[in-house]
Order: sequence, then structure tokens, then C-alpha cells
Amino acid sequence: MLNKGTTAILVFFVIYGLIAWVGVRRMRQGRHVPIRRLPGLDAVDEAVGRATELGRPFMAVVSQPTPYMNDEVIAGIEVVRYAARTAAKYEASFVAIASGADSFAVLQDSVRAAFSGEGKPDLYREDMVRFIGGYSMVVYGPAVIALMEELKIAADLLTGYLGFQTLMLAEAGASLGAIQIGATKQTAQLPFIAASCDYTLMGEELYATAAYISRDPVSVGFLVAQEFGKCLCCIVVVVGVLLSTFGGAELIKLLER
Amino acid sequence: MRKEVPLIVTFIAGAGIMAGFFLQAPLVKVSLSANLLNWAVIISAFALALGAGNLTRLHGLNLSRRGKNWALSGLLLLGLWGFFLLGLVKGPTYSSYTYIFNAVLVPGSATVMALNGFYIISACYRTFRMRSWQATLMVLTAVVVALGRVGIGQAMWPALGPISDWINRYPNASAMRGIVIGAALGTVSLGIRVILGIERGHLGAEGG
Amino acid sequence: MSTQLSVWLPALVTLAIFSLLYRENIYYRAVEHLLVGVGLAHSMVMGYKSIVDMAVNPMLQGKWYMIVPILLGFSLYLRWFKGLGFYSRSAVGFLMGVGTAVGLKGALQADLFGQIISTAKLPLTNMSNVVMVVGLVGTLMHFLFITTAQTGEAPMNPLSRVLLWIGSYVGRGMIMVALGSAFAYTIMARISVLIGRIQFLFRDWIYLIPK
Amino acid sequence: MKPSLSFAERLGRIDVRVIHFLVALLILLPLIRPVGLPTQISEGTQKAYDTFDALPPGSTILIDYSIGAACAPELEPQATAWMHHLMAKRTKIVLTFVYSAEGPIFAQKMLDTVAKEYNYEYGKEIVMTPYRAGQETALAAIARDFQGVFPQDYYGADSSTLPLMQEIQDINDFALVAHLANFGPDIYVRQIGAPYGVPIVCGTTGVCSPLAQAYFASGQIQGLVAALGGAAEYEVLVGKPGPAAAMMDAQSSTHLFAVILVVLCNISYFLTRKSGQAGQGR
Repeated sequence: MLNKGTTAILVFFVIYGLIAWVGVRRMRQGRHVPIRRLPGLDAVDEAVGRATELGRPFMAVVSQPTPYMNDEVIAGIEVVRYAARTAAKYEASFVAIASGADSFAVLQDSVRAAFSGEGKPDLYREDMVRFIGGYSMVVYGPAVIALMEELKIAADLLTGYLGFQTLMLAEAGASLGAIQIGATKQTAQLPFIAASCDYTLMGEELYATAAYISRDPVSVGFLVAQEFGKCLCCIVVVVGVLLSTFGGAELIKLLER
Repeated sequence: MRKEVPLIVTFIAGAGIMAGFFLQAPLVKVSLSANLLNWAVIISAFALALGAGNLTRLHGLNLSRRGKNWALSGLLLLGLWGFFLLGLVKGPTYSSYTYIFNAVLVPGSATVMALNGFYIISACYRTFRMRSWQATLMVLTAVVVALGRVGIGQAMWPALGPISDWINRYPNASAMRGIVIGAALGTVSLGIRVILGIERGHLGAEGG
Repeated sequence: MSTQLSVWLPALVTLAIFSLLYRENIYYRAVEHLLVGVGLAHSMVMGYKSIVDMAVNPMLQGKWYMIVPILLGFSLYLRWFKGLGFYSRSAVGFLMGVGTAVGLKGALQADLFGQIISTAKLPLTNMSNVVMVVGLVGTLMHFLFITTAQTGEAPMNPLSRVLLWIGSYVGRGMIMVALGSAFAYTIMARISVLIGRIQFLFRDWIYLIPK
Repeated sequence: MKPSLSFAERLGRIDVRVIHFLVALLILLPLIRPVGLPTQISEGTQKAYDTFDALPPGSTILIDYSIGAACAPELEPQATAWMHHLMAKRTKIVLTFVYSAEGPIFAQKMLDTVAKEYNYEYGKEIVMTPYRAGQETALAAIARDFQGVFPQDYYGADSSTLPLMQEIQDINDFALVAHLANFGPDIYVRQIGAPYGVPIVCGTTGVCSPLAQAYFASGQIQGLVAALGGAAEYEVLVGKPGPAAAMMDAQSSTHLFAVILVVLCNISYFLTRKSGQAGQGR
């Protein structure tokens, strides 16, 4: 009935789904799941603080080269929301840039909500969230750099679905002496982020941070399932390797069913 | 209804593909999933023009209002629709079509990428500092691999080639493997959410 | 120096974009806008052929149900009209449904099971395999966020502390090695494109490099 | 101020324009006067060569020729070296374009040059299919229903009139799938390698090759030709020094320059840090 080689996959898939379902339900009932606070998030506080000190803006760049927002962009916006909240608290000057029409709308809402959430809706201005580029990512890089230089930013956060302009942006930020935080899943862009940004949120760290900030039941519930998946992978690998070393192949046969 | 229909369509499409993956029934495996896939390819082809529509609106507005850089907007629209019509009428194998392609698009896209060649070398100089043990590890690996993959490094020290190959084949592959597995788990989570209609970000800013 | 228009034109395009290194200017912007337009037009030309081949022709040959993807495809454009936007959502939903399911089954089979099984098959008989297994486990632990979280004021339990240590030293270290190697390869990638452009300028345009 | 200090400071403040100028110069000089530095073969390239070489004569393979304009200088030399190898063996080749819509134009160029050299007959020995949108979805569709996705070839001829297209019923009729793309092998492994068990050889750009190593190490791809270096290695294996070999000396000089810059920046960083100054610029 089942295709060859998919039995183990189906079993795993079902268990995974169940764990996520239970996780989401528990979260909706108000259970608290602790999530490790990552240094990258503390860096946002530090960067906003620095911007306040210098009296120069903090810039958040949410990159989106595709016509649709993906999960990475959504997670990035969550981190920007946190930054906006911090900026409102310290009354630092704040700029956010979106490159997709839909992420622009969401970003605008998030930043506005962050400022009113801190009780300072009067500090929010319409030009705080700007739209640069549309789908033409080629024009985007130089335009953002020009804005960075014009505003003389003190710190920046590069996030979302970062494209090949990342290197240019990060270099421009570094030459302005800004504290930089990079947060993306794109493996091709991670080296630049790691080299030129002071703090990074790599891959899943971005998602975990977004879940940490939002405490959204769905995000946290699925984070629980992912955590389970990773632990299971570690156990399977360690047991499998030990078996292989001593000549057993039972586990692998089981997984290949 | 407005909200439900897209979610039902998503579910049927997603569940159909998943059923074709797990179940052996030929009807599901071949007919259903092959048709779903072919339809998705067709709709994706329609989606290619979405970007064009948005750009046309954006730049058409700028052109008609004589806004900032309206001439550039006109140039963009001319390139977009002129080239599209040429390809539509004469076909992409027509000589003028390939001529423009080779004269504008090929050198243009390549040069935009090539700019990064300059930036990446200056990035080596301006940002590649051994600020911590992690950065040190990264810098050292980059140096070994950068030299080991080209003739000059291999001529300076013949072992450099094999060493950089080893770094790529084992330590690099092990970390990438971890990243691939982590990303796969993320894809599974997202997949479940999209197919079951819990995640609706793609259906529009209003939340679906 | 070449006298052909088919060399001069790309040369001018190349120089206009390289002029960005000096500073932003109108030539750069003009070429940039042209590029965006032409690039998008090309993919639309290619997409048009897909639609005719795969949907319109079969429909005309009697596969009447191919009208469905065509209608869904056209409905995508309704998002440009105020008040009709929600009609485009079914098509987007269809694309997302198929796309995520295709990715999901691939991720389960090839990425998750494929990678785990091939790692579990490695006997720990040489250094390379040990590095591979330890690196993988370390990297996975680096991305543990709940297991290694500190709850309140209570001291962390020893297991979490060990996992956190492995993750933040072994895992982080391996990731940094991988990123270093990726950086080096990216240098190679970007430079080879740059070499290609310089080769073009000085070989095909100005005959400085011997052919 | 001590002289060593100002020296360290100056080391850390070379003008970017000077660096950019030197990069251009260091690329140009080896191109004008090549040195011909040696090339060591990496394991990935060797395995790719062996896999192609082990194909029985007359077998049919699929190559996803997704070369885009932005990565052509890296991928075209790879493609040319592969084609010399495969066409000398008279392997039948079906070209698809999944990842880049710009691929067909580059494939046409290849048909007009390398394929001409070997007198390849279009329709019998090589076929070009049209571009299909959707990327991973398109690849899954091709794997599931080859004939349904390609009722016509790139030039609009019916597939039923092309002998090579008639031989292909589904993806298992290919002895091998190879791809050239500014993308890792992941989508090919997910949609073709894992579900259908067709061997895969990957030719990719430098940016994507570190991730590709994970799939090469696990044996999910049979060979990995990475970046321009991989192309140069493949040219050595085929015995036809070509475009990549000519570019590799320039690659050497710039890599060396990059390493020197990294060393300079770190010397300056440590000297200025020791004397109690923060690293300038941040």
C-alpha cells in the first residue's frame, strides 16, 4: 500500500505533526515554554542604545526579492518589531525599509503598533517605514546604501530573505562605523553577515528569536516539534554510528523501509 | 467563503501531492499528482508576469505624473514591453531578440555581479578581523581554502590543495549537513502549517 | 579596438555599471532600469511558451479541463484591482499548496532521512568520519533553543549545560569553518565573473589581451 | 606618536579605491601574460569525470542547462568541458531549463559551437526543451510526467517528430541527470535523486558549492564540479585547456591579494588594539 522507502518517513511525519499539535494546544492554554535568549537579541538593545547615544538613526532593512512574503521575511519583521519597541522606549530615531509591497504593509503596521504599544504613538511618523525597490532587487542595493549614508546611521539590522546585495549593504554599514546585526536563513549570505556584522542570527536562530519575541502559540508549538526532531536526529545518528562501527545495520534497515 | 476557498484549494493541492508520495495507488500517484504538478507549472508561468504588472503600475504612474526620474521609468517600460512584444511576435530564437539579449542582459547582469568582485576583496580588508575565537577560525579557514583552490597556493605548498579539499569534504560538509537537516525540519513545520491553513502570510497582508 | 556594434554596445553597458564604483550616476541608473525591464520581459516570453505548450494547445486538442489552470492563472492578475484581490487567492493557494508539498516530501525524504541515514552508516574508524559525526551533532545542538534554555533563577540541569557547551563550542566552531570555506568559494565565484568582464573589455573590445 | 603606531594605523586605512584599482590590475596582468600555474584535481571533479566516463556508449542523459547571465563566466567553462567529454563519447543529451529562463540562449550558443564541432545531430543526439517556470515544482513535474511537460521542443517542433524525445517515457530512461545552475543540487536530489534513484552530477557556482558538499559527502550526488576552479580541473581531465584555464592565473593572483589584505588588516588590528586604541571603523 505504501510506497517503498516511505514507511519510516510516514511514521516520523505523523509523530512530528502530533507533537506540534500538542505543543500548539498547550501554548494556547497558556503554558509557558522557555526559549533561550540569544545574544543577537541583546545586540538589538545595544545597537538601539548606541543610536540613542549618538543621536543618529537605527535602520532596519527587511529584504524580500520574491513577489510573496515567505516565512523568513515574516520572522525578520518580528525582530524589527522588537527593535522598534526598543527604539520607542529609548526614543531613538528609527527607520525601516521594506522591498516588497506586502511586507511594506505588514512592516508599517508592526512599527506603528510597536510605538503605540510603548505608549508613544506620537513619536511614530509616516516616513519611518519606507519602500525601496519593489521586485527589482538590482536597483535596491545602491538605493539603500545612499539612504544609509544620507542618514548617517549608527546601527542597522539586515534581515529577511537577503540577496546578493547583502555584501554591499554590510560593507556600507561597516564603513559608516555602524553596529550591525545580520539575521537570515540564506546560507549563501551567511559568510558576509558573519564577517561584517557584529552580531548574527543564523538560520533557525532567526525563527527561534521571532518565537521568543512574539510568543505566538503556533511558532512556539512548532519550535517544540523542531527541537524534538533535532534531538531525535542526534540520537539516531549516534546510535547508528555506534552500530555501524561494530557491524550492525538494523537501524538503517529500519529507516530505509 | 472568501477566506475558506483559498484554504481548501491549498489543502487539496498539498494533500494530493503528499498522497502521491506515500500511497502506491496508481490513480493517486500518477494521474492526480502529475496533473497537479503540471497545473502548478502553468500557473507559475502566469505568475512570472506579476512582477511586470507591479513595475508597470509603479513606473507608469511615475511617468504619467512626471515624477522623479520619469525618463528612467519610461526606459524601463520600453525595455519591458518592447522586448516582450518582440519575443512574443518573433519568438525567442529571432536574431534581433538574441542580439539584444546578448548586448544588454548578458553583460549587464554579469557586471552587476562583477561589482561584487570588487566589494568582496575590499570586505576582506575592512571586515575580516580576528575579533574572537570564532572569527579567527573563520578567517583561517577562508585563507586556507582561498589559497588551496587555486594554482598559486598549490605551487607554494602542494599539501594546501588536499587540505582545503578535506576541509570542504568533512568539517564544512558536517556543518552544512546540520544546516540542511535543520532547514528540512523547518520546511516540514512550514509545510504542515501551509497545507493545514494555519500559516496564511502568503495569502495577503490582511491575513487571509 | 573593435569596430563592431555588437561589441561596443555590451562594452558601454559594462562601463556604465562599473561607473557605480566611482559614484552613483545617471548612466548607471539608466542601464539598471533597462536591465530590469529586459530581464523580466525575457522570463515572460519564456513563460508564455509554457502556457501555450502545456495548457492552450492541449485544451484546443480536446483536453477541456485545461481551462482550469488557465483561469486560475489569469485570476492571479486580479490582485491588481481593488476589491477583486481575494479572487486571486485561490490561485496563490494552489501554487503554495503544490509548492510546499513538493518541498515537504523532498525535505523529508532527501534532506532529512537521506542525510541522517548516510551519516548513521559511517563507521568511526578514521578521523574524517569522527569529524563528520561530531560536527553534525554539534551543529544540531547549536540550534537547540528550548532544551538549553535557562528557566528562571534555578541552575541549569547538567545535561542541558553539556548540550549547550557542545553546541556553542563544537557546533559554532564547525559552522564558522563552513562559513570560512563558503567565503573563500564566494571570492572565487565573484572574481570569476569579474575576470569574465575584464576579459571581455580588454580582449573583445580593446585588443589588449591576446586571443 | 610612535612611528610603529602610525604605520599600523596607515595599514588599516588603505583607500578602498586603491584596493579596487589593484584588483583590476591583478586580474588584467595575468590575462595579458599567463603563467600557467598547475592545477590539482579535487575529489568532486574527479568523481564527476569518472561518472560521465563510465556511461555506456549511446546512453541518454538529461542536463539541466540553467546558466544565467550573472553566473555564465563560472558555468559556461564547466559546460564546455563537460560537452567535450560527453560529445566525444557520443552521449545523447536532453537539455532542460528549470532554474534559469536565460539558459536556452546559452544552450543555443553551445549548440552553435561545441555541438557543431562534433557534428551533433539535433533531434537524434541532442534536444533542447523549453524553459518551464516553477523551479522545484517544475522539476518535480518533469520527473513525474516528462512527455506531458514537454509536448514540444524549444523550437516548437512536436516531440513526436523527434526520435530522441520518443525514447524518453519517464525520468528513469535517463542514465544520469546533470545540472549546471547557480543553485545547489538540493532540488535535484529532492525531486529526482531520492524518489527515482537516478544518479546526479552537479556543476555549480562557488557560492552554492559549500552546501553541495553535504550532498556529495552523503553520496546523494555522484560528482561535484565547483566554481571556476572545478571547470579548470575538468579541462585538465578532458585534456582540452580552454576558457577556465586562461582565467585561473588571474584567479590565483586575486586570491593571493585577498589573503595579503586579510593579513594586513589583522596586523593593523592587533597593533592598534595592543596600544590601547579601539579598532577604528567600528
